[in-house]
Amino acid sequence: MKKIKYEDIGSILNPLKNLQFFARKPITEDLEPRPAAKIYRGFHLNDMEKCIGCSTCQKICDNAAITMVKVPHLKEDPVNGIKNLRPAIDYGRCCWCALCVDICPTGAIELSREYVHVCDGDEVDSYFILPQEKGIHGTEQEKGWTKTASNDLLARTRTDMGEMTPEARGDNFKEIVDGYTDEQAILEASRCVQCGMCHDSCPTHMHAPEYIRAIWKGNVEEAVEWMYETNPFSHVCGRVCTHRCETACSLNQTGLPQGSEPIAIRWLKRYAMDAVPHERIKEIVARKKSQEKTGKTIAIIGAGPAGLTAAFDLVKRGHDVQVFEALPKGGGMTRYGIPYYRLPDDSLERDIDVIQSMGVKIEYNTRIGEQISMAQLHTDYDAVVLAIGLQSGRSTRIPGSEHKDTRSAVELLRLIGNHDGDEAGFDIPRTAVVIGGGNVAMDIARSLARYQKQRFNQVEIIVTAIDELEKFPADKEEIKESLEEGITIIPSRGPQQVMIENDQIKGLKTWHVESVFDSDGRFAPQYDDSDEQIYPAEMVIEAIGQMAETELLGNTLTEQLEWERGRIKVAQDGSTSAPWLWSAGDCVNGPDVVHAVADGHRVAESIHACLTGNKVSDGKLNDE
Amino acid sequence: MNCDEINVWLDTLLEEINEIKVTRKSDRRVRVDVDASSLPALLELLKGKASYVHLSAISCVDWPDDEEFELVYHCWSYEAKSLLSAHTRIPRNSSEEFARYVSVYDIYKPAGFFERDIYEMFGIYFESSPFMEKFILTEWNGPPPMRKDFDAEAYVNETFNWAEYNPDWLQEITEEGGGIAIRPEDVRL
Amino acid sequence: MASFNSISELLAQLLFMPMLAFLLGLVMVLMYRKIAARLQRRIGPPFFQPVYDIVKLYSKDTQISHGLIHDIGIVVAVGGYVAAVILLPVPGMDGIADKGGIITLSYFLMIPSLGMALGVGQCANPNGSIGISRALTAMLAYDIPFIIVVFGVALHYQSTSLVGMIDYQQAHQWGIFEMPLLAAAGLFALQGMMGKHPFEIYVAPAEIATGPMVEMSGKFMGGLFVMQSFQFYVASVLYTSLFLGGGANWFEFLLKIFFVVEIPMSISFLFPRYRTEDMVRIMWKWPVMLALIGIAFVI
Amino acid sequence: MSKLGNIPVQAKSEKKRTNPLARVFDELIQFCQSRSMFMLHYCTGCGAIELPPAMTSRFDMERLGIQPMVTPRQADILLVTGYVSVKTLKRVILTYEQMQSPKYVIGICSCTVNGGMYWQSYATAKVLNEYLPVDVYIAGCMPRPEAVIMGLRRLMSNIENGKGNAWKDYYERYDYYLGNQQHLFGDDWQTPVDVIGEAKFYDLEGEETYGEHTRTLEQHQEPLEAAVMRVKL
Amino acid sequence: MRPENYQAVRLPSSNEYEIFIGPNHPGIEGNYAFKLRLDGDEVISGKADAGYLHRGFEKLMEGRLWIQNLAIVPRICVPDPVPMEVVYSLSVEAISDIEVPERGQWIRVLQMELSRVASHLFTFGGHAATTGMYTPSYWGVADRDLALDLFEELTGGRVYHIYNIPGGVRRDIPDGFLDRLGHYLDYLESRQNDYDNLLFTNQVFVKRARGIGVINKEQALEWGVTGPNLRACGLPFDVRRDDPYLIYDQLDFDIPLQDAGDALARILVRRDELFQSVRILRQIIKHLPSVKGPVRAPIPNPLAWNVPAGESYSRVESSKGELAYYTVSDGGPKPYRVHVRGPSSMHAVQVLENVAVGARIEDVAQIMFSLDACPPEVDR
Repeated sequence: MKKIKYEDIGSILNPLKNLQFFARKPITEDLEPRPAAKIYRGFHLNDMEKCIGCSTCQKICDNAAITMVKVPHLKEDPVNGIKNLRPAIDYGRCCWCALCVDICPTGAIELSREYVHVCDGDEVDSYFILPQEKGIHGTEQEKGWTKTASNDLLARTRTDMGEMTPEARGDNFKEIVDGYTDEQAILEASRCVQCGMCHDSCPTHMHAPEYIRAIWKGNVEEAVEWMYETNPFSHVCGRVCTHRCETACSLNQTGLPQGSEPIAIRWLKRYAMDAVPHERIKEIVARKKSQEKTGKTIAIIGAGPAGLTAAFDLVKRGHDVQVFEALPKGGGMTRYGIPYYRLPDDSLERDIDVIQSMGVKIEYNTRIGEQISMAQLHTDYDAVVLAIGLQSGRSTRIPGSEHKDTRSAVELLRLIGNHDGDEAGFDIPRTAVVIGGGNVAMDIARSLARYQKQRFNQVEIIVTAIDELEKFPADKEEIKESLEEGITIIPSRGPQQVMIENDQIKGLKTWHVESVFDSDGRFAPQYDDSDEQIYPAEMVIEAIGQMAETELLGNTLTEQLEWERGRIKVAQDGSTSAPWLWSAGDCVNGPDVVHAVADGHRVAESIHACLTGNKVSDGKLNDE
Repeated sequence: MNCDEINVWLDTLLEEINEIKVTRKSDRRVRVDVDASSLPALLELLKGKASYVHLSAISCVDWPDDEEFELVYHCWSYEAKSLLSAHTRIPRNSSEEFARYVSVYDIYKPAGFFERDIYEMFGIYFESSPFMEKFILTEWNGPPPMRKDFDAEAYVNETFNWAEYNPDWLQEITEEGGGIAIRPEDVRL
Repeated sequence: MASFNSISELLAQLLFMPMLAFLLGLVMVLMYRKIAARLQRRIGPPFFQPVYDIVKLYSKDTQISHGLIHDIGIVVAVGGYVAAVILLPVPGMDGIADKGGIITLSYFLMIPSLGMALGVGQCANPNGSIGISRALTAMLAYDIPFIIVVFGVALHYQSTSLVGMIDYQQAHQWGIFEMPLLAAAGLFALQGMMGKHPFEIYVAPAEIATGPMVEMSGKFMGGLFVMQSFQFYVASVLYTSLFLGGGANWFEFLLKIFFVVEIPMSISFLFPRYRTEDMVRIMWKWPVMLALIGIAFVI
Repeated sequence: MSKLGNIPVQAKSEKKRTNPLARVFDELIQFCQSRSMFMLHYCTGCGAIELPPAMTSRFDMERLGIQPMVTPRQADILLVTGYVSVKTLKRVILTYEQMQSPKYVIGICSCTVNGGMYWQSYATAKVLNEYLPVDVYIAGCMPRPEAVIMGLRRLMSNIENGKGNAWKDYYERYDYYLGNQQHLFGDDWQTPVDVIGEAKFYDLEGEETYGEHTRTLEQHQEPLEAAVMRVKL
Repeated sequence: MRPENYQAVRLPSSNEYEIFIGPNHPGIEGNYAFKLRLDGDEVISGKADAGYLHRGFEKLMEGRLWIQNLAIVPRICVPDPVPMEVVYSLSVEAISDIEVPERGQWIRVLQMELSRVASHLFTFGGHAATTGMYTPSYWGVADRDLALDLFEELTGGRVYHIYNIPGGVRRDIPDGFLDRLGHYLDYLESRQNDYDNLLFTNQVFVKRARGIGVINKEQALEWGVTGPNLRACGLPFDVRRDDPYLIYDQLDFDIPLQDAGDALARILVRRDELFQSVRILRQIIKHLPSVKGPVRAPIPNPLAWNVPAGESYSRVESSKGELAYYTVSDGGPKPYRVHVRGPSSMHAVQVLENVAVGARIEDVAQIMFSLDACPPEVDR
């Protein structure tokens, strides 16, 4: 580099050397705008199909430039986490920082390379736009700043949680997962973008965003308070919920190169419930109890999630509630259907204890229809809730299914649930085939596997179902863990016959399934009988669905009520055609804890409204 | 004076000035907590004896919960290549118009600017500074805006209007039954 | 005695010469801006830009006047140049050049600055006042060498008539060859007279917000734009007449005046401006010295 | 005419034009006005950083006949480049009122439309066209020089088509603008320009020229004295 | 009908009067005002009048999330925004103990130096224009614009890059970027002669700049002058060298010095600094491809990011001088307090007020531009 000394006085002629620029071309650009750089941050684009309306962009926007607009003609699908809200951008605020692009969970919002927008003074409305696939002026525009793995601001992977290895858990019924530690929970909670998809998709509309926020703040008591707003079975749901929230979670995205896992909402719930001492939870919950008594009495049949939730809600509002339970302990299917390794008994006990602490009275070992008749209840109580659940398993009705060793999964699980630890309550077969691909099938298979491991130190269980593996109703984790525990899963097989020799089951004959549904979408499996296989088994377990036992109603009532496909017909609010009778839970909706809880709330709401005279109770069903 | 000497010197300082706490955060960053009454003496010593000739900044932090202002004097030594931040706390005097403290303009000239800034933004009157008049906020009549109890957003919403847009596409959507669902101010974190 | 024909011809010339000067001046303004653009590596204004500017300025709805003297000042400033124009012979037209001569012309050339001073003085804007005081100082600075040059030239040709000088040069030799030192000094004075860098002390945006022009708007500004185009024309024709032998025909004439005016314009964009006292010092030093030596040679 | 002003305002004759060439003449004037715009050299906010590139060699505004001018007297366009703090807004209004009609305002950047990224700030005005009539807005934070030039071209075509008339709105709805100004600056806000007098002069009085706010102004206004200059020559 | 700015003020002493330079004045850098009391041409006293660009940044930042503030910090100094982003990121990283990956650090330095080049080119033009020479500003801005093109390619934004983020930078450099950067540096070096001829060795310019706005060593230290202005007074202090951050200690560069402390010395220091930056950029071009790894350390979800309680004082050398952020976190999602120490808050106020005394009115603008004052840093 040429050095210029301060002392140089310069020259009068030096500048004249630049007269050479007469001979040089100007460097002026063309008047028309140049194309911007490849990653230019110009006006917004939004892929309307990809966008799920989570409003995360709105939250990150530092200029409050984004308004969420409801676009009615778009799909609204809370179960899959799609709202028909779309971001509209105010260019009177936007600063084109592209944080919205970087934070977008789906990568729908992007910036284009278009940068010229000019309008007259009275056309300021054009500054407020609803970005779409095309640019601000409706022309095709190239993409500028888009989402890449490196500028993605969201933490896409779940915080790892400690759990037992398949070897360690294979022969016992200890709970598999450890649960989050404080740090892990806060880290996991911090991933949440507060979109509320979980809230919308949850059957009971738990305030997940709020309690996740509370957990992130380190305020677990607040979290628990939020949970008890909507769910008195938070211990249970924190472990075994079907977590539709996680399916709907904005972060549950496929198609991003960096991958994206949903927030572990269920585990966070479990963490918060475990982090607060039991007595403290009771105190927190008791705050919400109404001080005034209404004097109304309600009978609830069945101490499962639906019944107890209804009881909890009604007690909270000052009613007297009496719960009748046929079995010696409460919890219903959560106790008698879910194995200990998924839901330890003490969690359930704690939930029930909280509910009882609110003043719910439960009478165990009382079977309605035998000890007390429905008519009796009708006269003694202002309202009756039928929350009896689905106690018996459906049968495949294939030849041999009536054999005594062809058992239903529900029945076996109940037996297991009635016994402690190593005792099963029935003879453990050396080999078994489970028919069905749902969570119940996995539960019984894995329970049996544990017993087999204890007794014989080997696992010989086959789970077979007519669905393809991807379409199994069971949770992906369940399938993964089953496989880890040595269970064989054979998808796309239709059971044809239970092979019986000498009154002993020898195996199950199956055919390959070509298709499950016909062209109209009806269930009509097509089999390929050339591909026949027989799986050896000492016991065949059917886990293809459950049904309710409704004998307790008695003949008169059964005739009075309206029925629909073998279930009592109920209105949206759970009321039956009898004005004093409500029905809730699995017996109405099919098996699912959180649905049962939601049902419990609905029924309680309806009963409360009815009993306090806010709503005419007569002919509710017909009114709808 | 090199780095080590200054460290030694700082240690002896502990004995000279009352209630002083020295924390070494790294090679080049020293934090000193000092009582408000001793601060000017400390700065005098720092400049005169310890080569901290450059006052980089004076920062003020408002701690309304403690009813205190924290003043931080960042001094840089070109020789020792270290930055000494002297923290002190003065009462907030919420009931009166100003909190009061002494100016260090006679020690460090740049203090004039920073003290004036703090005077405007936080309402701390620095005795004997020649610049105690408005500079940036000459046309502002409200309370000192940087105080935590001044809510800028509320003030703005009260004072200013916002543009109201009603573009065609929004009208169409409204006719369809949609429309604005969540306004940005509803989701401020 | 002037016949009726010659009178009407004279009147036609008096009308036509300023118009011609204005048009050529506009082209020179355009050239000035184009030169700037070229040196600054850009394209520059379109061809009719000077016209657009002037029409626009005259068509402004608001015209703020600062009183009668302000109005008169501008008229005087432009009028001074118009008067100068008719004293400058062009090919085929002498106007009243043979009657006025170079001394009258020198006086006329001071009028615009004084007119401006008159007008700006009414504006009560300190920047304008500073500007005009600088403009007058600048005039003082360049007028000394200019007068010496004019004196020297007149001495050389033994005439004060521009027509005579041009005839002499066309018959003999260009003045620039006969008195190169005076021509060089003249070039300095020209730069100063046109108010171009490095002697552009009074139109200093960054210092005094364009000085005299600060309160000028609308048609007054337009008047200054017109004045500028006359200024370019007058300066270039004067120099051409004194040292380059005027123009025997229009082609030659145009070539010469555009060449002359191009020199200060090109230099202008390569220099900053001097301070006022530097300008005075330099103007009174080098050009004066050159001019005096030139006169010595002439004598 | 003007109560306040010590300097008379002159305007073109408002007489009904009967000359058949008047239309052509008007069009010529509009054309020249659109081809020659002097913009005021006032950097009100951060968007001003893109003006030097737009003015200089790379994008060369002079191609369009646009050049910077230093005083409001000579300028035709006021570019409000981004946010205006309340303190600046006062100066912007003073400047605007001193510009000579026809005059144009271009609002550049987000901030002039709805507060931009300083929407939370206690110190900046949010919606520019509450205080001044705006002719053209250019979107961006900040707009690139090309966008600025496109905006200026938009203004040019507006002027050429006789549409750039926002400045008349200032006279026609002076009460509205004054009211917003008073809301921000206090009731004693007063500028040295007698806008109402000018409105009368241009025959641009509208229904909203007068109102409650102009009455407030009348109560508070003090006559301006011509300042005496003492400059040593 | 007189602009308020130009209203003359009568003073008791008959020859004195006051004028304003700014806020609407071509001789002022940005929206800023300088009130002068003159006796004839000579400045008797000057008083800065700031606040025209005041937005209350520090208050705004307290109301926004840590990450949202990224978008707002570059606005504090418009001509040289990169150091603002970097120093803010540095201060957040210091509080929350985030280690920037090495590649991220190199890219940050690349931007810082490119920004310095752009800013200095801009200043040359501005400085020359105050003396009445506009050609350098046409050239300088156009050449700066080429640097902005590179920025646009690298960061997606021309002026406000919003590219640095706590933890590193948002994206990796695009393919072929370093080649184009290299071409740009070649071009700059080829232009050096033109600039030298036109500006730095132009006799008239040198004459005008010499002896204007002299600051001597003692005054410089007393008034808190930093950056190129300090180095023009003969004091070789540079934050990059004295208090190294990022990877500046791995780079080889000189600190240009001048002794005179006037406008000429300052512009010469800037000229030399520009070519030192070119030298640094060349080293980066050579070295960067061998630095592998990510450009960004992961940060928590920005919507739920509580920076741990703490404080930091981060300093960098911007093109104007020492730039520092004092950041305090109370462990919340938003900063508790951010104090911006812009270099111009000294240069444009106290230094300018002191240096202007005794200067002539024609040099006031030059003094301000030679100090490279950036008003938004004062107002914030």
